[in-house]
Amino acid sequence: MPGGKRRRRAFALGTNMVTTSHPDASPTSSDVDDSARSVIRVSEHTVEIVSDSGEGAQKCGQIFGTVSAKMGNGVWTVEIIPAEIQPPPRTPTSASGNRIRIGTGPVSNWGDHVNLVVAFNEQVLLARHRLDALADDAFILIEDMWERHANADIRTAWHDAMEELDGRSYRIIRVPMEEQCLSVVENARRGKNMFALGLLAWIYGRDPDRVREQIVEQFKKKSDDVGERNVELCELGMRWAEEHLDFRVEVRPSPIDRPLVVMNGNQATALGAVASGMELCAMYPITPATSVSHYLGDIFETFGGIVHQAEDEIAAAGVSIGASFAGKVAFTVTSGPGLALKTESIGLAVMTETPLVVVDVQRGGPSTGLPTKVEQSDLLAALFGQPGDAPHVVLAPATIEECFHCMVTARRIADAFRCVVVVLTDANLATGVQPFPRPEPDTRWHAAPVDLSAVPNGRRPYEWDPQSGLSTRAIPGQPGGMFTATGLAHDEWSKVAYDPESHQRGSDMRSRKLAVLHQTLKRPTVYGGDSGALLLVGWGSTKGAIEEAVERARAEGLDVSSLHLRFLSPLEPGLKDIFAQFDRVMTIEINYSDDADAPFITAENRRRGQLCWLLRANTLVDVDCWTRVPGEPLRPGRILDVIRAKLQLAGRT
Amino acid sequence: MPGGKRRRRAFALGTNMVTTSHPDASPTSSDVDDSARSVIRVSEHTVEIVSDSGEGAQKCGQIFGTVSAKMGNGVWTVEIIPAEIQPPPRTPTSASGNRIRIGTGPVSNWGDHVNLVVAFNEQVLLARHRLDALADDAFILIEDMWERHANADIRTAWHDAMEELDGRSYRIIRVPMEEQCLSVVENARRGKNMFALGLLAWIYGRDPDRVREQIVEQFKKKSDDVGERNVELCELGMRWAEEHLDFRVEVRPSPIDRPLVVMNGNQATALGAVASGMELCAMYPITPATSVSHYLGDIFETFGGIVHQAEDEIAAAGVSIGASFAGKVAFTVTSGPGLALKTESIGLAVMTETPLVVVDVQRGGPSTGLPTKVEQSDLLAALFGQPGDAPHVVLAPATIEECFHCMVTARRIADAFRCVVVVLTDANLATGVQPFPRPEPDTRWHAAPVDLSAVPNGRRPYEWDPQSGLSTRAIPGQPGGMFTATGLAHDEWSKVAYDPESHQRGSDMRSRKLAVLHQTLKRPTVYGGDSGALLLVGWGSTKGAIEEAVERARAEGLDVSSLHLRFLSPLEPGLKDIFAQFDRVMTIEINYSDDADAPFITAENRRRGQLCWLLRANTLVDVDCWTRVPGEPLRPGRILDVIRAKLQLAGRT
Amino acid sequence: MTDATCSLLGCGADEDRFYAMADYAEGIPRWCAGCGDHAILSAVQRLLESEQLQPEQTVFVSGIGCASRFPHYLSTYGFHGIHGRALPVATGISLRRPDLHVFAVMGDGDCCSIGAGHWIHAIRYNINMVALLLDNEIYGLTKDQTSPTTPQGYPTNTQPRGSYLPALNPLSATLGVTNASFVAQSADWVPAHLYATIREAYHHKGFSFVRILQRCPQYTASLFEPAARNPDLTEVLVHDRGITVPELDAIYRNRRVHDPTDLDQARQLAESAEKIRIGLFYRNETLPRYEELRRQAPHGADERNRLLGEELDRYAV
Amino acid sequence: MTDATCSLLGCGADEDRFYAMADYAEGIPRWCAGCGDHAILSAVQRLLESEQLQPEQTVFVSGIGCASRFPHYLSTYGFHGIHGRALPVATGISLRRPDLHVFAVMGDGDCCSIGAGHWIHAIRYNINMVALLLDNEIYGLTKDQTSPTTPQGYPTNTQPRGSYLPALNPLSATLGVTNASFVAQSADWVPAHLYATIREAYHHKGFSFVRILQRCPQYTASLFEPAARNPDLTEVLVHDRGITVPELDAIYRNRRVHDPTDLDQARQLAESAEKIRIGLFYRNETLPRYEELRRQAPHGADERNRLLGEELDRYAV
Ligand SMILES: Cc1ncc(C[n+]2csc(CCOP(=O)(O)OP(=O)(O)O)c2C)c(N)n1
Ligand SMILES: Cc1ncc(C[n+]2csc(CCOP(=O)(O)OP(=O)(O)O)c2C)c(N)n1
Ligand code: SF4
Ligand code: SF4
Ligand SMILES: [Mg+2]
Ligand SMILES: [Mg+2]
Repeated sequence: MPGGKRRRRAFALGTNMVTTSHPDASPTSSDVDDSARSVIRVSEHTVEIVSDSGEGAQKCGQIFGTVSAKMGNGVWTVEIIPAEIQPPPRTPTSASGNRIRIGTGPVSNWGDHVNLVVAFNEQVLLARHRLDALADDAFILIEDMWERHANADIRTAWHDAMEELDGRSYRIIRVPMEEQCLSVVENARRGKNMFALGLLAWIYGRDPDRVREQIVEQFKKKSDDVGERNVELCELGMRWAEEHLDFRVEVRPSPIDRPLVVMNGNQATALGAVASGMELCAMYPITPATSVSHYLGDIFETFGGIVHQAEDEIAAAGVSIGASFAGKVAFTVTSGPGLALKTESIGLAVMTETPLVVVDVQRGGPSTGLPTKVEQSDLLAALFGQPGDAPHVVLAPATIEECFHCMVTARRIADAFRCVVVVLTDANLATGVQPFPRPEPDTRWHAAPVDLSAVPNGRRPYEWDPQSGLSTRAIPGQPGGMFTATGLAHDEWSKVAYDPESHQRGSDMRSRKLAVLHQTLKRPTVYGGDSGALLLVGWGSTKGAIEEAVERARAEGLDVSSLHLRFLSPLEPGLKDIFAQFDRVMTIEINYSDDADAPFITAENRRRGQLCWLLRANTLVDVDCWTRVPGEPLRPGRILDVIRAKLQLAGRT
Repeated sequence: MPGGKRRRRAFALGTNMVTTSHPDASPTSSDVDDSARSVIRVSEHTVEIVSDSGEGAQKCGQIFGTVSAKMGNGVWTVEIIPAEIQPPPRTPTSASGNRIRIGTGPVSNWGDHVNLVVAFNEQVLLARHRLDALADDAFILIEDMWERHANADIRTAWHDAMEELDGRSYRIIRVPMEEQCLSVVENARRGKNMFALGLLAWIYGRDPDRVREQIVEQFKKKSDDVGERNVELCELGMRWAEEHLDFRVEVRPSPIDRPLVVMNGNQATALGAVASGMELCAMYPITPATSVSHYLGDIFETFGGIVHQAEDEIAAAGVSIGASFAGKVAFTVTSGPGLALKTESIGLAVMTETPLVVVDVQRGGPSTGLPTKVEQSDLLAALFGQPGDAPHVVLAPATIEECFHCMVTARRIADAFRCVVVVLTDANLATGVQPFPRPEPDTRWHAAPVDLSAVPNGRRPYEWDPQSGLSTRAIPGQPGGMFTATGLAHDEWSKVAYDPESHQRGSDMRSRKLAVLHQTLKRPTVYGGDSGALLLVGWGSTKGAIEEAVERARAEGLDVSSLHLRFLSPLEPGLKDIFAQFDRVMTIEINYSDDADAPFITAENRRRGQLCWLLRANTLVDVDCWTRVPGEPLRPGRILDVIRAKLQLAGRT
Repeated sequence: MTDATCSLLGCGADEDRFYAMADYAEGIPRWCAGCGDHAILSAVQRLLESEQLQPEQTVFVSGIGCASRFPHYLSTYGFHGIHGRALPVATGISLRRPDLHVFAVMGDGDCCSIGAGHWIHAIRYNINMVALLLDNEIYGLTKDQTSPTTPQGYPTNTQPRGSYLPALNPLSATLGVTNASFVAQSADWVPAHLYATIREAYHHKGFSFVRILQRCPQYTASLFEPAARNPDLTEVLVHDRGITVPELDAIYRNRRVHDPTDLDQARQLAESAEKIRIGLFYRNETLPRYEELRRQAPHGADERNRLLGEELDRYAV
Repeated sequence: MTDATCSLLGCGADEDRFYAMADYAEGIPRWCAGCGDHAILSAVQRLLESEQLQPEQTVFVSGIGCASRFPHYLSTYGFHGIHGRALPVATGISLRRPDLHVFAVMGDGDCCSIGAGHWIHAIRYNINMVALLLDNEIYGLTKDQTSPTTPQGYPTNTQPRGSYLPALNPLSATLGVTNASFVAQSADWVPAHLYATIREAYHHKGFSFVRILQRCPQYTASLFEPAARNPDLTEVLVHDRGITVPELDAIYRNRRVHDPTDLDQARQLAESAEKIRIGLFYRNETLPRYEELRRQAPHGADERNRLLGEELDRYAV
């Protein structure tokens, strides 16, 4: 969206804010009269709240995000998670919290830079500063107790930090959070987050009742007075802001014209599984997938389903295969290292044509890699990981809403095609929070109840339709359907058969199903124009960032469009034709590729992005790629730079 | 070689042989005088000996093959293995034995059809007939006791079989093996194989002393008289042949100009490992890889090495990684299902840059598939199986000789590039037997002895050369080198680091090494002409069959050449240029691809051969493929048909 | 579960049909002549017949190996999976279909080597199924490699100078796992005892682990032949609540009274002695069963959607 | 092995340097405040110091988990591998480098869940190494999921209505495995005993398995706090050939004499009782050690090539 520009305009209106260069000029404690108070009107704004891990900044961020969504703002929330189990406090590594980007229209990604940040100490603030998370003109509300701290080292640390920050034109406002909170609680560490929520609520004019409601909801599992105390702290924050801040930010909400829900991708995936009628989730804990099973662990039994925590990922796969074999399609959820361990089992499900859904919430790799961070580098493993020819379906939702619906799609395909469906989400979708239209559960989404009536006389266990390779499976309990499924080469009777014909036939039939599915897929639609100088192609969680970049680029008059793929196996139809309408095609991915101009790298030996490889092999179009592995979502602005560079290179702007 | 044609000529010389149509005319038991005896002179001939499993046909075939090699014939031996553990006797499923193709020149593959077969019963013969293994004019020497068997069912089975065979113009000769053998042993079942050896020895004029020698060598582990009795049986066979057969076959040997050795691919792989100086092989039994470890189990300790049979493939990978980390490069050997289980460990070795060699003796897949049969369908899994970006090297020997040498290459690359090397052989190489020049072991092939001297001051555990990504590893015991290897993202100090720069840097450095290796590779040479109408591209064990087909096609005046790849990652240089010299390029592979004209299959959704897919992505050339999964090696004649069809299609012949 | 109940009512099933032993047989077993697996197959078929288990209500799950070919020779449902993973697959089946009769058939490599982790945990889960360990103390299908139960010193293809380690004792290992509820041992060459043992296992509610000493004439002929020939080399554990096979008393004269509720004694008896011990080592019917703890009430689609609607409303904006 | 011998001679190594405890420390441990892992790390560092192990001759191997971060906080060599696979990696190291001091550090999920198969077999191999199970009875790093050792009924994120099964007893399981040679238990909150236990484990030639009860204030604070606060809830196994910590006698008054050579009694004592038992349950120095059985004589390159030549000649044409 053109927000990028408009935001800049908006800030032009901002009154001269004090910066560290004139500390004495900081807002006095006396009231600021409304007239002097500037209101910054913008179509979107990005907020961060960061603290040492354990100080509860995330709760504050979640509540702020939810309230904003409920008021009708577009919202995208991203967690800021420390990599370490327990990083030492007051160090950059301990930065923990949330980024919340709100807008008048829908918000589809975390954006470029933060416009306003609330920090509980200067070290976590530094962490964000060093990661270039903050806009040059960002507002910074920071706890200033450290400046006056008894410990001299801390005081020096504070001053060093302030100097480091001084390079930028941040607008720094000192807030005596500790001091304030102590008026309500003895241990301010437990209260600052709600005080901070108050600050934000006032600055962004969040409806106080909704805020209160949400706080109570958040702490309903705790005792009531916990809730009340937190409300009190929040109101304290509002009051302080009212008395001391001379600016507010207005991001006009839009009227909510239809029922929305707001949740993160793992919650959506879990609810999608419920909606699909699947009844068993076998898993082994692994970040960032585990929260799917935490949530299901809470609610699945209410729906007659169970979460089985297996002894390892291989067992989880085996249990879901067994459950599917004997009843409704089951699923297993994991991340990279777990997917690796399921490799052999996926091959077994393919060979026995046992329906199975495998959800891989991708994280940084290879190996244990970056467990909490986003990456899209399991694509080729998901597609080609299994020894032997193991044709199966691979889907990738692009939004949190799609996380919900693709579980239904996956279950249906697994049933209809008697096949394995791998669903690739990632850490960005998993923890990102976004409102989307409330799904209307439909019983047609459910697996049909298992039919245990007798199998028609003489029907073979793999009675492949010679054209489509499709067949109907018999389920234990069905009289006349008895057979022994086997991972060995077999004939239609599921009898072990090693002769050339049988193996060729079985291989044909298992592969044919993908071609049939392919025939049912719709040609994907291009975002932007149907032809032009440059087409970006993406998949998975990068959709929002790519499309925002395209929109901003087009606003700059750049002739760029984008295409986003959900089906990776089989690939969606018409790609070659679509590509043909563009002078250049390149994928944008969060995975590794060699930079074309790096030492020793040639066009011949360059290792390209994973989707890029796939598209080149499939279309023979010279698809280029821009990919990075920053362990964070892509920033639309960065993609915009890539577009500019690519088109300049092409001598077009 | 032009043998195809010449062979036909040869048979033209053959005297009218009796066929089942005039049983009465079968050779009398009276001596056949030499003048009446025809000698068939051919440049190559293919022999099969088949029996019920357990009747020892394989021993017979092995001895025949070895003796032929020692006499200077080109030889290729393939095992005929029943799929079942213990198939019922006298059934087609129990066919067990050897195919031995011998030639005046080198023999590089198992050929098309069998010219002469010795069968212990008519059922195993039928099995071969039904698999279209026998040439129309094949000589068939068959045990005829069944014709006169007490059991009526067996007699009927015999006659039905003879009728089924009657359709072809086989030259069937009845041999009273049982009857003959009983004159030497009580249990003829234990003796027929040596009697049959005698038949073959006489027909092909094998040097009797060498035959005797080889028999003794074969049974040297047993008691002496076992050896003697077997020699006796063999001589009995020779005598019977001399008295009853009115033809001999002469495949002139060539003088042996340099020392040769004759062995199968798994033996070559094992000896190659020894030659490379590796000292630990950790494995878990799996067909067809296990015999590598059986052989090493016998000899490795003599070389200071050990074979460790782990509790599973994951442990086998872990043990070899541990051994490599603490000393010389170690290796693990497996097949498809085991490779699947090593997926995660390979990612760990890549991430920690622990040198590791993984040998995958490919078999039919997916899943447990066809354990004893050849296939080339682990290529993509070997290349892309690991979640996350896990750059590593993939090699595929094309001959039994290369099985030996590529182990040395693999070990050297693993050491020099501090990386993982996957070696892809297959069941055809594993069990095929062929003579090749005796390697001259060279101490430079060995890993340098582990150097435990102190690490230069301040050298980092991953002191990546910024250009090449290469670094020197420290080994436990080296003072000053202490570090903790980790599968998590890390910096040069091997400290866990999740920041964008560190992860991007590490990913770059690990990937860069492949580009550097690529720069050291030679452009592959084309077999045939440097340009033309059609280029076949292959990899692995199909080299012999492809090149024979090309040779025969060129002899027919067809403008076809072939290219064979050993390096699959990184790919060998110059491919795009080479392909540009040909009108059409197609891969020939033993793995699955959709037939272009099958129902529902379109150019867009067609799933292609694995190398084909790789080459398309890499070169953007419209590489086609012809692939099959028959569970047996490709026949040069079949490839020849493909060439003809492809070129006709191209309207060129 | 709807389906479960439904099939328990046996919809479509032919309730009053009588099944003869032959009705449970399928194809020609492809094991070597004299392989103990043949006898074990017969004992199992005898059980199916005597209990009149409906073939469609019965599932045999296996891994990979000679032993694991078992399901192919039965007319029931079967799942011949991958090496070492029979128990997870069987667990998945039992979890969703407690109405089915589930048997897991494994070789010693399958269960005790590559499958060891699943084995330990299946014992813990104590899900109602019969787990048969067909222990020939060798890797048969892959042709003669050392297995965890191969006796120390016994030469194999991978350890030609004799297997290095003392054999793992599957009974002791099982008895060491918390929640173990049924542990027995029998031998393929004592069909009456084998049948009685499998029957006892079938009637036990929980994870019934039966180690069956199995002859492999192909690779380990020497290991069990003496015992198979001479009953005096075997000791039978007897108890009025144990496995009783009166007809054997005459032949197997070494008998030891053992109370299968005594875990400590069970562990002591499980330790290898000079005699092979067969019988019921341990049984405890009071232990928690995972599939029971996880049993779910049936839910109609509409009911579910209503509940799902409520859940979604918790996220309503 | 050449290298081994060479490094035994300590080529390049600084023999007479004295290492202080601080010399073994590396970085700032990133465990929660009050996490038992801190105390375990100190006990280990104390061992390294008291035994003056050369950092370059010492390797700590781990899997993935809070516990598995261990090697990062030591100045020795380390291998922080993948979840559940610490033991195979440690096995590979010990097999080729018996000269090194090898420690494997695992969490309860690492060792008893995903790593269970390797655990059982490592016990069998009885390779000379110290295996430390840091048992907080929960999955810590992944934030509060049930582990095999989580007490029945204890609520976690994956089993919020209480963990379903009785906890697996790692001591009983270990004692059930043939060739187990050293089994002990200690607790992070009894540093003197912990140190003495690890020292005993280090001096045992073979696979020394030590289960360390480890506090996880983050997720299982309630489980060990009572015992940590009140010594009367603990029973110390004592024996003149066991683990002796005289200074504890005053505080820990529940003491039971147990002969660590008595396997049956060890198994009985291992069974959970109302009191937590710490001490040496079992030790047997006479059992075969795999790395000893597989030890190889050094071979020069030329010697090898000569032998290889001979081998090749067997195939000569
Ligand atoms: C993942 C995997 N690893 C290895 C194999 C090869 N394999 C097949 S059966 C088997 C072991 C057979 O021994 P056991 O389990 O004792 O069964 P038995 O044949 O003796 O009855 C092995 C190692 C395989 N099929 N899959
Ligand atoms: C193959 C694989 N599966 C799962 C995970 C996720 N994971 C990391 S640590 C862990 C378990 C942690 O529990 P524990 O082993 O008891 O160690 P603790 O953190 O409690 O010390 C899991 C499941 C992983 N990293 N790799
Ligand atoms: S190899 Fe052994 S176990 Fe396998 S079928 Fe033959 S006798 Fe039975
Ligand atoms: S989560 Fe528990 S185990 Fe992990 S560091 Fe914190 S206290 Fe220790
Ligand atoms: Mg076995
Ligand atoms: Mg733990």
